This record gives sequence, C-alpha cells and structure tokens, in this order.
Amino acid sequence: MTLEVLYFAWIRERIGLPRETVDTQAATVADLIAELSAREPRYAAAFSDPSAVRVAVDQTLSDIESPLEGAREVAFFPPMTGG
Amino acid sequence: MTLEVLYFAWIRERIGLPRETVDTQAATVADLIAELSAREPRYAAAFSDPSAVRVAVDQTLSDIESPLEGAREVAFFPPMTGG
Amino acid sequence: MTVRVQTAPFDAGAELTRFSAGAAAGGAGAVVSFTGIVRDLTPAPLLRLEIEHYPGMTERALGDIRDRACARWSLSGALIIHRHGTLMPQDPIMMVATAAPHRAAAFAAADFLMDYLKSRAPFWKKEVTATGTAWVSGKPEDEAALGRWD
Amino acid sequence: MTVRVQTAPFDAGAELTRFSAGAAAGGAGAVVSFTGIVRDLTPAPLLRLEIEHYPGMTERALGDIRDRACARWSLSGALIIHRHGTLMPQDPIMMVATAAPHRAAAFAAADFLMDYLKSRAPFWKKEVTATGTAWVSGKPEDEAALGRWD
Repeated sequence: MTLEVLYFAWIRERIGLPRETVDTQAATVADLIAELSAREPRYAAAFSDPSAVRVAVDQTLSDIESPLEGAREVAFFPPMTGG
Repeated sequence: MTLEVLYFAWIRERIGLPRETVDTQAATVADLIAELSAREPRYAAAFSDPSAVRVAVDQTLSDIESPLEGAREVAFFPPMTGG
Repeated sequence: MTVRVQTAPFDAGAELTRFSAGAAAGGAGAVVSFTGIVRDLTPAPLLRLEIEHYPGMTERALGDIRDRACARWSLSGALIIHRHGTLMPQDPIMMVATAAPHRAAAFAAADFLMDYLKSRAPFWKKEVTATGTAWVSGKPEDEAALGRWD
Repeated sequence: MTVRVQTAPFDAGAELTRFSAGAAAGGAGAVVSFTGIVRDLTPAPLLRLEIEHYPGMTERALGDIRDRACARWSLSGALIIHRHGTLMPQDPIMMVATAAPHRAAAFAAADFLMDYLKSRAPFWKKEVTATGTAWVSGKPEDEAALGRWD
C-alpha cells in the first residue's frame, strides 16, 4: 500500500521533511509509527513520546489503534493550538 | 418629609404623570405605597399587584420593607427590561 | 472602562475595532462582544421600539455592574453602550465588550454583564405596532439568572 | 455560515458589522463575537508568531465544527475566520461570531466553537523571539474542555 505521510510543527522539524510517500504493509497507525521509528534516529526521536503525537487518517482525527486499510493520507502532528 | 416620587413605564402611564413631590410621614416603602394607593383609583390600579412593582430609593434598587428615613427620591417601575 | 447611554445609533463593528485596539495594546489576548438587536416579533409588524430609562440611576447602575465585573475578573477593558428613545427594527439596542488575558474570563464577564443589564439596569421597552402598543414584560427567569453569579 | 482560512489580516470590527447586518435581516436578536489576539508573553520580546496549518484538513475541521454548532443550536448565522502564516504582536489571530434569536444560544455556540477550534482545528503556533523559537504547547485542559459539550 502506498501512503502519503505528512508531518507538522516540531514533528516536521525533527524528521526534517513535510511529507513523503511511504510504501508499507502497516495495518494500523501504531504499526506505521513502529516502522518509521525503526528507520532512522530522527524518526525515533519524533515518535519517542507517543502521548505528544496526534494523528489524522485521511484528514480525520484518529488514534494509534486506527486501521490503515484503504487509507491514502496519514498525518502526524503535536496537539493542535488553534484559536 | 418631602420626597420626589418618580414613575416609569406602565406605572407612569397608569398614574398619568412622570414625577411628583410628595409630603409624607411614611416610614417604609410599603407605607408610601399604601398612602398613594388610598389617594385615587389610578394610584390603586398602579399598585394593585405588588409583585409587578419594583422600587428604587435614592436610585438604589430596594424593596417594600426599605425604610425611607433620610431618602430624597423614590422611584416605582415594573421589572426592568434592559439588554 | 466605558459606559455610554445614548439615543443615537451606534455601529457595533466600529466600536469593536476601537475597543479591540485599546485592549490589544493593553495586553489582552481575548475580546468578546455581545450586541442586542431589535427584533420584529409582534403579531402586527413592529413599527418601532421605544426605550424609556431612569436618568441618573441608569448611569449609576451601569457603572455598578461594570465595577462588579471588574472586581470579579481581571479585565483589560470593558465597554457598555445602551440606547434609549426610539429604535427601529434591526437597530442595535445595546452592546457589551470585554477584554481579558484569557478567553474564559472574557466570556464569563460578558455573560455576567448581560445578566445584570437585563434585570438591574433601569430600562423599559415598549413595542409600537399599527394595532397598538405594549410594554415588554420582564421575565422572571431574567431576575433568577443573577443567582448564577452568587 | 462562513468559514475562512487566510494569511491576510482582517478587521474584526468590519467583519462584525457585515455579519450583524446579515443576522439582523435574518431575524437574530443576539450576536456574540470572540476575537483572539497575539500577545507578547515570551521572556524575550516576541518578534512574530508563525502559524502552520494542514491545508485541506483545516477547512474540513472548521466546517465540521461549524456544522456541529448549527446542529446543536438554532443559529441565524455563524462565522469563523482563522489566520495562518506570519502574525505580529497585537494582530487578531482569529474570530468567531454567532447570531441567534436569543442570547443564551449565541453565547453558548461561540464558547463551543472556541473550545473546538482550540484542540480540533489543525493549527500550530510558533513564537519567534530574538533569542530563539518555540512551539506553543497544546494544553491538556484544552482537549479536556471538549468534555463540557458531551
């Protein structure tokens, strides 16, 4: 499966890029995080504190257990600070 | 004692004047209402439902038990509808 | 901390712009405004609304309401404008604006000002239609609402 | 029922004037507005605030927040404007406005919109000072605040 993976705010800065295309068999968000974290220290650093990471699957706020089947876009970001 | 007595809204309309000077020995607001109501039917009509009447003594919201000693201005009006 | 009682119409947007500029310069992070508008709810079309008030007591009551709000919350600013005289449907009747470092205080203070204005400021509204006039009744729940702030 | 996401500054007062005119024509008796303003609270003077957002999801989230408010209260109108990009101290960051027949609904809906905007709209703020930059932390109580509306 091919996913567009987006990063925002300090997660984007820590990983060093705003988006990338990822070819993966990850079944859930948790699987995808584990797979990315295993790649390089900068990914591991970005995902080191799961409580500080929020995720959207196809632009809908989701959580670490969310399945990725059929998904096209996954975004990782810190808690939102709008308003 | 000489009091300026003011009337507002439908109390003013029912009594037929906006203010008058009243010479009275009334000790409380209740005494003053009784004294005015005894004068003429239009006063009695204005004060017939005490729950519909609010009073201010010297421009401070008061109640029927409030003493009038030292007061200069008493106003009668229906519940306020500001805002 | 302005209180104005006037017959002239006012532009709530222009007032908000002026108020917010002062509040921002004073360190506010949050500005809340409320505007009350004349609605046409009478059985016959509303021709106009006439608002009577108690000169002297009005200014005193509004100043007292504003002081209570300022004592309760740390506000960067507070504004109350209330019209009296003859108003037309869709005219703004009154507005309040509050500014504070944080939004919870700005919201609470504006809500508080409105609760007090409704039943503690000496204004009375009369609706005039082609078929007659009627004084707007004070609602018991408006007076009861003040209990929220005890 | 307007939602705007923009880099350009906006004039909250001019927006309120336009919004209120439409609301009054639509029968509203109550208009509430909230404006959020950039504050200078950093240890070193704040040079600017940079707001990042998630294009696509932002519009979707704001539309969803507005729809929830409209489903919950009978509103004559609702407006959300949120800036992104570079903002200066004292700039308005965002505003919401709500219009309803009665004030309780207008107040509650504006408060609700703000609670949801704070932790459900994908914006992130970065403070830039002469001595460095720092991302503003989301507050756990902002996410917890949504529980008020369950």
